[in-house]
Amino acid sequence: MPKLSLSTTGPLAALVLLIVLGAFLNDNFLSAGNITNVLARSAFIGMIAVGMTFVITSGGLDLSVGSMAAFIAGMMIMAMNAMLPTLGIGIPLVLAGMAVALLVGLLAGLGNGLLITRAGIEPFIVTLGTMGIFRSLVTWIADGGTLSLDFEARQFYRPVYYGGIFGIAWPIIVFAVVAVAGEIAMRHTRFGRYCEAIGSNDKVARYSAVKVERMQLWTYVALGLLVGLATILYVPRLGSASGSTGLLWELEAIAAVIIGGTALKGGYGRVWGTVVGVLILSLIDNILNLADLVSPYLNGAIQGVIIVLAVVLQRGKSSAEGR
Amino acid sequence: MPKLSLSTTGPLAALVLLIVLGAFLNDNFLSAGNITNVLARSAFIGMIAVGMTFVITSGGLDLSVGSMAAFIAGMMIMAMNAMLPTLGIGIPLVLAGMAVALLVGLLAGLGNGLLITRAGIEPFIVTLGTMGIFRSLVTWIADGGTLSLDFEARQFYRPVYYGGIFGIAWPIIVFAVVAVAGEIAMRHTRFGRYCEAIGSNDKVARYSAVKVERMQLWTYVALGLLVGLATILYVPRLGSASGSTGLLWELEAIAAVIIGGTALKGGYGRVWGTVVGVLILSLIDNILNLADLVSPYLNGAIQGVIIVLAVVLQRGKSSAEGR
Amino acid sequence: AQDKTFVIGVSIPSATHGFMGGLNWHAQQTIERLEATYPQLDFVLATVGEPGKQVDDLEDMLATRNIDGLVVLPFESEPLTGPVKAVKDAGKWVTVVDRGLSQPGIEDLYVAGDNTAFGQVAGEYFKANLQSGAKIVVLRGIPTTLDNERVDAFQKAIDGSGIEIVDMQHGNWNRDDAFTVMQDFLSKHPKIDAVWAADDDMALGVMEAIAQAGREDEMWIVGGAGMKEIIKRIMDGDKQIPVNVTYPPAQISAAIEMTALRFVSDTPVYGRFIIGSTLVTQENAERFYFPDSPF
Amino acid sequence: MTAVLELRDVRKSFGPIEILHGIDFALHAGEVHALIGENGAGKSTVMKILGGYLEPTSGGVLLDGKPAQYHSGAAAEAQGVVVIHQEFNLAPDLTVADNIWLGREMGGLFLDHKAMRAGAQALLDQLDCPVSPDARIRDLAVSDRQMVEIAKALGRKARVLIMDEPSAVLTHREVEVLFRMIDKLRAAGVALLYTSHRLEEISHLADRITVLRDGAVVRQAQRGELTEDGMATAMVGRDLNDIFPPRRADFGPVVLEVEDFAVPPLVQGVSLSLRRGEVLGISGLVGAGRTELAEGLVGLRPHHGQIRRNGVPVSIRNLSDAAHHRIAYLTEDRKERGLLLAKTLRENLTLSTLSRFGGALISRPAEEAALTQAISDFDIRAPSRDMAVGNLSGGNQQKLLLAKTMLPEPEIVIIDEPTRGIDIGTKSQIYHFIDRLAREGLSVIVISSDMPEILGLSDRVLVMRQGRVAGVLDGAAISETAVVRLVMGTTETVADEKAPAHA
Ligand SMILES: Nc1ncnc2c1ncn2[C@@H]1O[C@H](COP(=O)(O)OP(=O)(O)OP(=O)(O)O)[C@@H](O)[C@H]1O
Ligand SMILES: Nc1ncnc2c1ncn2[C@@H]1O[C@H](COP(=O)(O)OP(=O)(O)OP(=O)(O)O)[C@@H](O)[C@H]1O
Ligand SMILES: [Mg+2]
Ligand SMILES: [Mg+2]
Repeated sequence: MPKLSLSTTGPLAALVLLIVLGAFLNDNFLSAGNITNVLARSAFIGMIAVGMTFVITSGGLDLSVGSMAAFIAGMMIMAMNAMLPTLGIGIPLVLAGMAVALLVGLLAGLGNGLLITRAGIEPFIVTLGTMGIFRSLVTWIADGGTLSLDFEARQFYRPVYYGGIFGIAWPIIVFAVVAVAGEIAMRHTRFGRYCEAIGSNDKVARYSAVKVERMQLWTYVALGLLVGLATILYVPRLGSASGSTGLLWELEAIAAVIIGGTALKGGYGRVWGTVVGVLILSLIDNILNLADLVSPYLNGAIQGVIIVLAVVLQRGKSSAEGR
Repeated sequence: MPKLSLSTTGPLAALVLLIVLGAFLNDNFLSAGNITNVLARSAFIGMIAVGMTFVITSGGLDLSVGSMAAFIAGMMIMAMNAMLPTLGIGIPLVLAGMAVALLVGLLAGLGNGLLITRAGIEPFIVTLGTMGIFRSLVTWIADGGTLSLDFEARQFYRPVYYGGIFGIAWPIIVFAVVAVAGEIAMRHTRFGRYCEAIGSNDKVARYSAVKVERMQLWTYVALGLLVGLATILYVPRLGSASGSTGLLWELEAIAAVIIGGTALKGGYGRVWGTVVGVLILSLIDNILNLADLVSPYLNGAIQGVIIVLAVVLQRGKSSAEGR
Repeated sequence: AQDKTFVIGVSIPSATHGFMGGLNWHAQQTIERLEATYPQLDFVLATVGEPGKQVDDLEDMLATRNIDGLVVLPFESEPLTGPVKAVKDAGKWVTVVDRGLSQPGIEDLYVAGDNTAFGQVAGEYFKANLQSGAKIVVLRGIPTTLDNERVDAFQKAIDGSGIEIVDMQHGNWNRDDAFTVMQDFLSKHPKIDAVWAADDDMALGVMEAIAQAGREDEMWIVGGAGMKEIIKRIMDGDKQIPVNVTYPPAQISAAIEMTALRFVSDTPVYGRFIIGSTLVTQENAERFYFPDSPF
Repeated sequence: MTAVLELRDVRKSFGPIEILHGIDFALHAGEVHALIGENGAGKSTVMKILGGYLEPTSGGVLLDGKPAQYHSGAAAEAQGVVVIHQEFNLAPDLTVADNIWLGREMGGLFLDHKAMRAGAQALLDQLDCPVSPDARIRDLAVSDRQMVEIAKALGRKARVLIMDEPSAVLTHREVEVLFRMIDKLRAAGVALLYTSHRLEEISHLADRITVLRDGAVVRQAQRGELTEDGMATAMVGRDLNDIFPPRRADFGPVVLEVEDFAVPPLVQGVSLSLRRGEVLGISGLVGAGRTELAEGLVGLRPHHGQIRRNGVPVSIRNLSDAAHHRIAYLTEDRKERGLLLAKTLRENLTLSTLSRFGGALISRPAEEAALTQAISDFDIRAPSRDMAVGNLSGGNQQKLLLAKTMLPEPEIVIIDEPTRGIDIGTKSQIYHFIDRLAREGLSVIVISSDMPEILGLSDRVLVMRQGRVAGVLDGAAISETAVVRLVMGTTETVADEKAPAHA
């Protein structure tokens, strides 16, 4: 299967090329500090993109994840500020905040999923709608400004982003766990298998006793939970949420999924490819900041060119045939 | 076929409901002035969405249209300013500007189309890339600021947006012509038939001697030209272009197409539905301005709810079955 | 003069970053207050995310809301000049806020911050407090004309001081973006003496990145626009963030109030009001501290 | 002996149209029951109702004498009622093993890939099917997909196995394998329902036969009560005389010559010629490269070698070139390559010849007229003209595809599996149709895995083996033995080959 192996190595090759380019452009690129930075920052989009892989694989789409992250962050911060007098600063407060984030994420995902599977509306429309709704709500709750976590609480919570064990930051560890769990779920569990089957041909899946709607619902719920998890790691970083939190994360997450080799039409998902896609996107930003370009106005153009090139590299000639 | 007729009347019903709501909220809503305003401003997205209908129907997608509009506007303004000393202010200058806009649109569409059909890269990725590229280029050319058409030239050019014949503004006339032509092209020409065939099953189309790649290429070229045409009408309105011109137009255009009943997966396109979709989106904005809401922060939420509701109305129960 | 009601349209960009958030808040507060005080006044508030849509809003205000006066903060100057002129030509009162139109003489009243001074005041502080050969980095906002004005003025102010801008990137007036950019600046440059973050949201992101790298003692930061958290720190004498430059979001309140006065009284309010950018230091910080504002 | 699965006065309507009018019918353990009937008679509908995929509009389904408690195919499967569908029911992006176990994967929390692969391999081995469990369905030829479908059904441990035209896309070697499986299952006490348009298969297999005509049972019989002719008569409602037309005698000049033609990677060094008014049959095993040769000839696949049309060398790089040289091709894969299942009959019929219908704008009346013509020429039975093609019965889809291929009035037609899934009456119609075309001066290449068809229709037979021409038989030299010998690549006589496909 030479075809498979080309598309398998494709995104990896693009990643390696970027790393070589980065190392060539700047000596600090491969420093532990920079690597930690890049990986830790990738973690939010990364976890979301892993969830998005399942949604897309089963033939869905979710445009609301960025706004959902902002909304969850807002709710989490409000909840923690509200519980502070009762719980005091400490692990219970942080755990309570985390529980709120996961709960809100679950409910948001459930909302999307129910509208899509029960009411039978196109995922694009449902999540375009909820995207506007979540973002508006955050802006409204924050009164147009920023919701900030209480300073002391934040100091306590901060290590969840900045700390770690064995010198590895928490976001990186959590991201790695999510990625591995996602890969296993996709390859080695019924859930992943059913997602692929549904995306490939939902009628066949239904004929084969797969509970199509329930599985699709689960993909949105899982994605909501992962957005919640990402938010748990995001909030301690800056301790705030506003209407501009998570802006365009949806586009980045979807792009990562597709760069990674998952088909937008569904039927074929590759979680590790998504991880590579996320890293490619993060590295592009990092390299643009580290290198001295003609003009920062052109960042977007260079980003665009690299994204397309990364995928050209991956698809190679094979796709002339078309799927 | 009760199913067809439900989904046919759906978007229309939503439109009528919105109109009734608007008339109820404000006496001036049905005034000639307001109707002209709403229709004229729908024209830009409208023309683009008509082109997008063909792209989506044939199984493609174009995320770059908003940036492309900004880019075309920038190039057109630069070209007109540059030609001003030679041509002087007058019809030749305006015609030259229009030619530049159409040419740039054509080339931009051709670029997208060739990358998608020849290099065989997913439309999502290609146009995500070119979206960044076009927008960056505009920002770069404008040096982070705004590109402005010479004041005198602008005064001369202005009637192309604000003028009209028989009391109907030019943008409305052009939009109507594009919509009718699009509807005819979709329903009554080979091009439209081929787009639907390719979107339904590109293999069958290929085995039926349809030149699949060439047709797909044409959809992107046509879309590019329509973006150029929209820009021709847009520039006299604002007289300038910047990095924020046409922001999120792509999302609006795609939303209009899907609200109108075209399937995101391709295979079934409805141009008049798209027109209704565009009008629905414009009316939502207009009505939000008519009424005094709790908080402007919630505009996005209300928009989101109405979009979802419009589609619920359209799909009704029928879609529980799934396509 | 209770027999006629006046409608005043207010059109501003939506709350996409801290400063605009503050401005939105002040606008709504002022409108609420004025509507309570003057029953004969009616306000129409519209917020937008894109210049084209702002034109739509102005059209709607004219066509359906019968406004008598308009307070507008143009999203961008060039594209809004024509449409605002159309409002003026329809015989309405026009107040322009913050970003001037590209053609003089359209507006009745102009209330604005001073972008050039904003960059210049910061630049002068850098010049006065850094040695020749000092290295600084700059975080810019969203690419716009006003960002250009600020940065140009800043560069002009430090001209000839021997201070070197070793890097400049767009942080888009956004905490997260600023955090990321600053992380990378810190990886890239072993020595940075000071940061001009040009906006308090960005300053907060920058501070986190510096804290993470443990280089708090190496450099100080100047933000801008007077966010309450930052002003508080200056009051407390935080060495890392010694000063701030004002660019008050409350200018919208001044503009709305003056416009309202035009309709409820005979106060002559024509003219140009430029709210200068001043340097906030520990000494005068208290005057700029509004703990209730969301910004 | 009580029936395992039974229909009692079952009616079924789609919209206002009633398709089944009160069917009574029973399946017994250890018995093969054959359901036969013309295209559109309602066979697939009956099977779907038995399998839980459709609900009857009225009447009852009884399992073990009690009303069946299932309302979906999946629920029916859980009770041991398994259907092999006429349309493929496989997810194209998944592998063979994934598809075979879809919905009932092995393993606990994690999938047991090894066991599933081994299980799939065992099932495929039972069927003598050479495909790998790791192959993706979308890369498989139709016949292999059918074998996977059968393997999938076998893996479900059925008490009742319902097979809707399983042999339609199989060659006779595979059909034999299938029959061995059926014999085994019958011996094991499974109740089987089988349908096919190959009546010789029915008389070979069936213990009991039910004949359906226009949605009603017209005849039920025990083994041996009905001859093949009797079955055909019962199905069609009138006597069928000669299935095959008489052979043609005079041929015109050579219209197509192919020399040293290759379609990489499989097809190599093929030379053939075709005369005006001739029918050339191409036979071979599945995977012999017949489809690839045909697709190469019409420009659907990259190829090299000489093609001469009326003696003039031509280059055919795509289907439009082929159309320009008046060559048309009918694909063997009607679902994936032939028809747009979600579109109407009209749109499908005219898709490849749209430029003939009107100028800048498509002429709807002209299209409708063409459809009316096609419906009568090819006897297409559609409950409604505006329905989606996917809702037509399988045979009627095939007829529509044939009509679509003939619409451009080609001079040379290459038909890949012309009568797949077509009932005996219509089949005969199509044979006579092909004969008429040939007599009118067309040249036809028929690729078929149906031996009687090749023998009965061809003026010459070209046999392919592993991408090469194994031999060409002419006139009197055409015999089943000769063809089979070339197909198998054996030199000794295979006269005792008990091909079930014996006309
Ligand atoms: N979903 C549907 N909607 C409308 N008509 C349908 C639908 N499904 C089947 N039909 C019609 O019901 C009739 C019986 O179809 P069925 O598929 O049972 O025929 P069949 O006997 O299996 O024919 P074949 O031998 O061609 O497979 C046909 O006329 C078909 O067009
Ligand atoms: N030796 C081989 N090398 C590569 N591919 C092969 C080989 N044998 C068979 N195939 C593949 O198997 C499939 C079957 O080939 P093809 O369809 O041309 O055979 P056929 O003789 O037409 O059989 P069918 O009865 O299925 O129509 C093709 O997709 C072909 O690519
Ligand atoms: Mg059938
Ligand atoms: Mg074949």
